[in-house]
Amino acid sequence: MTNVLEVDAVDVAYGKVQALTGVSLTVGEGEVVSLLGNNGAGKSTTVSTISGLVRPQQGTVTAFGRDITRATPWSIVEQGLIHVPEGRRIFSRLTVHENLLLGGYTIKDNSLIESRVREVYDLLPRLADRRAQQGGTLSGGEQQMLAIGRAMIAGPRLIMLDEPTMGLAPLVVAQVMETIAAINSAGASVLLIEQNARAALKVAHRGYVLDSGRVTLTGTAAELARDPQVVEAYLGK
Amino acid sequence: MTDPSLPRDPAGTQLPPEESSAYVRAVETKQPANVAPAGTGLTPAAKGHGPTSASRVVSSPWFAVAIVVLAIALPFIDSGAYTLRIATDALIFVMLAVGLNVVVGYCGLLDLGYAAFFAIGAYTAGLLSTTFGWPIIATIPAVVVMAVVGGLVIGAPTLRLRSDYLAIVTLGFGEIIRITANNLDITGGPNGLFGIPDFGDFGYRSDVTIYWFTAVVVSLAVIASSRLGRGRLGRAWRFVREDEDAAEAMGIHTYKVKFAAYVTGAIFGGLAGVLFAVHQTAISPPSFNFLWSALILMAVVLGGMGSTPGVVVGALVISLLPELLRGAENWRYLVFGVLLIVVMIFRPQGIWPHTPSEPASAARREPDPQPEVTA
Amino acid sequence: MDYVLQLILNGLFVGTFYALVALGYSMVYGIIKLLNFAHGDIYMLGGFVGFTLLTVGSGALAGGGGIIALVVVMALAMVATGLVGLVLERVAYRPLRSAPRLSVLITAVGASFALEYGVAVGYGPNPRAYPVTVGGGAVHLLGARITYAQLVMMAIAVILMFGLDTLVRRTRSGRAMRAISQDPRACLLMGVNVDQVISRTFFIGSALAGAAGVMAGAYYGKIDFLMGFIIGLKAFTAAVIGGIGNIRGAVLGAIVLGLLESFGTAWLGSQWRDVFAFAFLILFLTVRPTGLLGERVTERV
Amino acid sequence: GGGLKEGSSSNDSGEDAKGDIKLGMLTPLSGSSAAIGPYMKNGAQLAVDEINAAGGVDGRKLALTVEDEACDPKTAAAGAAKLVTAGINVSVGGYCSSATLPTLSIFGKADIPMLIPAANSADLLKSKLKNVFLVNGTGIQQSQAASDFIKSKGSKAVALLDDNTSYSKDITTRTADNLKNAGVAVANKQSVTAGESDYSGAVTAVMRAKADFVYWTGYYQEGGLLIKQLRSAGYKGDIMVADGAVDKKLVEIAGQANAQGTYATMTQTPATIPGGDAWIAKYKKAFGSDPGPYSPQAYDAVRIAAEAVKEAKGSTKGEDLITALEGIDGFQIFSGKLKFTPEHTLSEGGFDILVVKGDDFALNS
Amino acid sequence: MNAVLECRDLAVAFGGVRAVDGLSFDVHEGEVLSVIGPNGAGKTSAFNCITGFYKPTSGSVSFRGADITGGRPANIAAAGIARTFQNLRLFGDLTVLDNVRAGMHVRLRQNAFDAILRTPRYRRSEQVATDESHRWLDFVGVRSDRTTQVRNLPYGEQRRVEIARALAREPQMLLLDEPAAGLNHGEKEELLALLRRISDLGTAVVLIEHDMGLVMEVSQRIVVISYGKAIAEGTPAQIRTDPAVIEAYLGAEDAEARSEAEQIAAEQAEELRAHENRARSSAQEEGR
Ligand SMILES: Nc1ncnc2c1ncn2[C@@H]1O[C@H](COP(=O)(O)OP(=O)(O)OP(=O)(O)O)[C@@H](O)[C@H]1O
Ligand SMILES: Nc1ncnc2c1ncn2[C@@H]1O[C@H](COP(=O)(O)OP(=O)(O)OP(=O)(O)O)[C@@H](O)[C@H]1O
Ligand SMILES: [Mg+2]
Ligand SMILES: [Mg+2]
Repeated sequence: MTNVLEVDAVDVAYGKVQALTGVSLTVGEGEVVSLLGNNGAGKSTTVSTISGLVRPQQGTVTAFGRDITRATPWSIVEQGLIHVPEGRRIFSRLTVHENLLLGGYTIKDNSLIESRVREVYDLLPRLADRRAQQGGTLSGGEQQMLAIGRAMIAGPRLIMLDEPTMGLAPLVVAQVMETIAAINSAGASVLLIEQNARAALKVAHRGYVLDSGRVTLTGTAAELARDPQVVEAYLGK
Repeated sequence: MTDPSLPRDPAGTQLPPEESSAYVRAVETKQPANVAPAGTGLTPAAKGHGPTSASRVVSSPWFAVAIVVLAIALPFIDSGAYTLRIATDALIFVMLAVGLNVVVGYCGLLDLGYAAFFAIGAYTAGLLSTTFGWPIIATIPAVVVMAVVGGLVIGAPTLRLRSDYLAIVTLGFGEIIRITANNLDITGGPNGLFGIPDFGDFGYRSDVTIYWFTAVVVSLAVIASSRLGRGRLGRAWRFVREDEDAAEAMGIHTYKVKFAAYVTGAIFGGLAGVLFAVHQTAISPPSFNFLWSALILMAVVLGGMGSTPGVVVGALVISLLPELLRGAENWRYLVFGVLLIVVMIFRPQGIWPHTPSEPASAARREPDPQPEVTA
Repeated sequence: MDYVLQLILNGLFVGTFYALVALGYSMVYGIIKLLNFAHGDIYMLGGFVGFTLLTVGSGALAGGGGIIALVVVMALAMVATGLVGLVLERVAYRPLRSAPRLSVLITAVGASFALEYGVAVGYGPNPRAYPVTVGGGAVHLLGARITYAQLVMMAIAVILMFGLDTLVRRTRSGRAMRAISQDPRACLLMGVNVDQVISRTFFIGSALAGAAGVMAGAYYGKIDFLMGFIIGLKAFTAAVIGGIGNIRGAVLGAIVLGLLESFGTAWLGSQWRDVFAFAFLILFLTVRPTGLLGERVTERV
Repeated sequence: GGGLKEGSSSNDSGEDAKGDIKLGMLTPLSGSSAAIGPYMKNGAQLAVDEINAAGGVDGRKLALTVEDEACDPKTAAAGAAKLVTAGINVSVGGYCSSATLPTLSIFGKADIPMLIPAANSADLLKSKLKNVFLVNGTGIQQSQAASDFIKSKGSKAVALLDDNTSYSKDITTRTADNLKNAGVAVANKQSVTAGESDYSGAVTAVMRAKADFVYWTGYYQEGGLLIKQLRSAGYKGDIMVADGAVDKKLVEIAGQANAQGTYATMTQTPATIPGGDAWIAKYKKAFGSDPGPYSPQAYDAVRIAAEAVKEAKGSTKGEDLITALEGIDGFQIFSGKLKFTPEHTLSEGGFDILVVKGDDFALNS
Repeated sequence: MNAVLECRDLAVAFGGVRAVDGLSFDVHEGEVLSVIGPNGAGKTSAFNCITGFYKPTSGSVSFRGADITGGRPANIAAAGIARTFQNLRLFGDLTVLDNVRAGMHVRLRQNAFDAILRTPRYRRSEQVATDESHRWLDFVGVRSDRTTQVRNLPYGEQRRVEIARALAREPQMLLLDEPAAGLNHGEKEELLALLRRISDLGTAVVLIEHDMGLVMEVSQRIVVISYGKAIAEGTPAQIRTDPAVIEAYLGAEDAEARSEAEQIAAEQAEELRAHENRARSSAQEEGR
């Protein structure tokens, strides 16, 4: 299996705050990889570093065989590496439909965008109901669906989701997890950050545990689910 | 690795890691939906707050004493007519800037017509003293009343507006006041009022007396505005600036609080107007045009919004710089403009920005291991 | 009746000029929430660039029709002012993206001073008479009078408005512009080159102002280094009346302001005109706090 | 600087009785009226150079210091204080009336006589300060000349337009009063905003009032536009402008065709008096450009100052100079023979009527 | 039991969307009441109606017997209702302490002149504000530096600060909108303990939450909202087995989704039982 993403010994600091120290991880082609960790462990920072929003002091990031450590965020998106950020970041005064269209900003072919938008509406019918409503007026859960849907328009080869189930009703959590599985089986690799470790390890093939900016544990989902530390901290016996 | 052209934060610590787009930095800390005009700063996680914060120094009684002593001593150092004149002008400008700072810096209301209150103060004092023969001191209560009335009239219907709409409304108000003064006979039309008396004969040269009086009043105003920024009301202003909804949820009547800021600013502006009228002896509408409002606002922003020492410095710069460039004729404003850009690029938060901090007394005294709270 | 019609026509025409400047103002505001006080001075600069080109090129153009010369010059002036806008954004605004919003206001005012007095130093403080002016015949409409030049200019403004409106509402770029105004960081994650889109917006806005500057020179026949100041304020006002950040609103607001001024002059006299317009504006905003076409969103809590 | 006590002015003119005679001038060098400053400055400098070349006054040279007033009261007051501190003996500046007003008390307290070459609002005299002299014709005289001419033209409906500055509004207000007394109807009187380009509102109002005579009392920038817009709206009647608008640029801006036949009220200038051409040539040689508005008045102010020092037997004390100025009688200046009225205005402020011929103004015969 | 808050037939609509549509429920004195329901059911909107951020189009809200329908948020807050927001709404630029002082605003006795003149009253009142802020921060368990800007704190700590700020108001009723979102398992446990402590103060707590484990554990009663209406109300035990709730909240249309949902519900129920056991045993320990 080839790796679509390789993060190698990355250090990131915000001013004096050292957020990441020597973080390395890989995502293989077609894999779902989960990233676990406490609040402030550096999960979001890791993903932001990959997507080019944050520059590392040390280390390299390679995607699809190319070094993207210094690449601009938009060129990274163009390569099919999509980051669904924490907190949804919906464009609150664009309509649901426009939000989706913007997800396809890097795609020049309008008919392709349209067909993907249709697919998203099929998958998430609640969005179709609200297509003309402004993004900012959606409920928290609806916004989360929109954020995921928006990322799907770009046709991601690797999608990185930062806490996609935050604030979702149990049913929808299950739905989102299914959606992730669906995206994955359609061929995209997934890097998933989740507080809901139980749900995450259910869809993931492998996982990493971050603690205070360092990778402290890694293994297959099954291994992690059995690890006493993980059980204690993230699964709750 | 760090780009030297990147703005640095005032504490001298580094910014977050270099990012590929200037905008990334900008956005991190901004909430697009609720654009407070005061905005927010750099990603401030890296900001260090030492216990010796500037605003604490300035609010200490010793600092105040030092200011007053220094101010009063000036005529003994240089009593030239020119020195005293520009010093008095600068002090009046300081008063305007700290007044506007309450509105813009503390409360986050963008006011582009602040000169209106300056005009109201100057004209009220001028009119009562020339046409009706009141002693200048006696006009002060009337000025305060008029400034408050002005604040009420314009503030009442408009303080609910969001920032840029408020900006244009205040701009309009400023223009209305100026044009009205220009068109009415009682205000002397375009020539305005002249022959405004000074504070009286104290045996000193009148410009020295005026200077001293101004120095004392302005020092008091600076201290008052700085202290106002710290108490219950001052905090409420900052809450409103940061997040109106959250402030409301805390039981803060945001409309009243904004009003308080606006009216406080109006009173400061009005009193500055009295000083100006006395100092100039003649007042006319061009002194209260939009450019003035813009310059006062610039003093506040250049110095550092919400920071009293910063605003004082900003006012001194904005007031004295064009005067120092006087010889440059048409180059004067060209140089001034370029300098403004340069200063802001190097100090985007202002020359002496406000750093949120707590007085030493606020540090926790003894940690309660077992909290006991009575509701 | 003819009198009222004349007032309306006057208002419409003045509004057209405000609109041309307000369009760029509103666009720039719309994307980075910047009150670009230097925008009026870009308009002024357009006037001077056109003046220089017409003066320098007068020999070459002498034979040709004034109108064609004017169109060529206008296009060149648009490019020139567009570039100045780009540079301005790069030098004075971009370094302050992360600063408080009002900090940029300072550099905008600084840029405004620099442009005004840069021109004053370069061209001298005296006003200049434009080498080519448009005159031409007039149409009489129910007793009111409007010149062809005025009609042409109004048509240009309307076309530009529709063009820009379509650009902003319907195109990929336009969507990106609106999205940037709400959340630039999220735009990066959509693959939007944010800086480039902002630069493009400045270019377009400044080029429009430049075109308006040349038109003003050619129509009124006089330019001076402070000519951008008042119209800058008026454009700002117009943009706000219309609902700031909104393209159609900018034009509508400009026309409303033009009409207000026209009728204010007629009813109260020139000296009370601005008082009338501003008083109306204040009252209007108190009943409609987001302008004519401004979006009224219930902010979610 | 001097002492802090009252009376200890920093201008102890007695001290340097042997040094240069210092003249100070406030004039706009920046801001919206920046175009005027150089004209005034050069006019004054020309006189200074001439007098110095001829040996100065009693062997003492004249020295001119110019400060920017920016047509802004605060800047003007600071400039005045700076001149006072520099120890000037006579002030020969003052352009905008509203900016000149706050300087009166500053020069007054320092005991410095003011020969004001441009600002001419009657308000300058209201405080009856004895150090204030107006070297320019006043609004009273100009409006008199204007209303006489309008009446002589047999006008039925007059429109008076000003730019809402004190200078300009003063003239329209007085002219309106005069016309009323003379039984001529004022059909329209309004103030427009300077600095704009479109005056169609004002033009429409003039047309609606069916005026047959328009008198503009502002400056040439707006004057040119107004004439152009009046003509293109089909206005056929007479147009007249006041002295602030007398400049070749007015014709240029309005377009020659539109401007032909436009009248102007103007004090005597080099252009209108016999032999004035030589002066204009001299000016041109010195500064490489034509003299402009208030160049002659500034030139005269300096000459009057020198004359006063001579009359005061070399004293540069304020009161001596004032006495000397009040005593001058028959000294030739551009506007005629100098003799100050008890109010300190020109007694012979003869206003001529000019008319646009070709690309410039010429005396109306 | 007395009702502190009574909502009757509340409704609010935006354009065509009826966010809240005839919602009625009571909150009893001192209880912990959870409000659950699908995303977009109108839970947050209901909070907004109660706290004055939305004006209900019809219906009424009364608090301790007084009608507060359509009142201004500030007045409602002053009457004794405090809330947190679904997306954190802290004053990010201000210090942690200042944020908590905001909650005390209505209780501080000082005016502008006291501040200018630094009167003894001002000093006293500021000292009280500081001391109490510390106490509330201790109460919710904020361990970070309290003199830095609140935005520097980790997310979990910020959540706590927001609760401290609301508590500093000393409200009779506290509305919490998804306080557990984004917290991990360990942190949820701490939140649970905090909620118990708040309840012990005698404050009525209304909780919007999607985390069933937490909800079942902490609530005395639960109200289920769907499409803007209350569709069920009862004790956790009643709600857990209510078919209408399973239908609306846990889903029923799709067999697969249903089984998944049931699985999650079952897991959570199991979790709950474990919690109950633990709670019981710890209670017994304390009892001894
Ligand atoms: N913009 C920033 N400026 C300064 N420090 C930051 C910034 N963003 C994050 N940090 C710090 O970096 C560390 C890692 O943060 P990060 O957001 O990556 O954590 P996380 O694992 O995603 O946490 P959470 O579960 O809360 O989302 C934390 O200590 C945080 O306080
Ligand atoms: N200001 C508004 N404008 C338009 N629609 C709104 C507004 N506020 C809420 N809505 C709509 O009302 C419905 C209820 O929203 P609300 O936020 O109350 O849901 P919720 O129950 O809190 O959901 P979640 O659990 O996802 O937070 C949603 O469909 C939402 O789109
Ligand atoms: Mg995170
Ligand atoms: Mg909600």
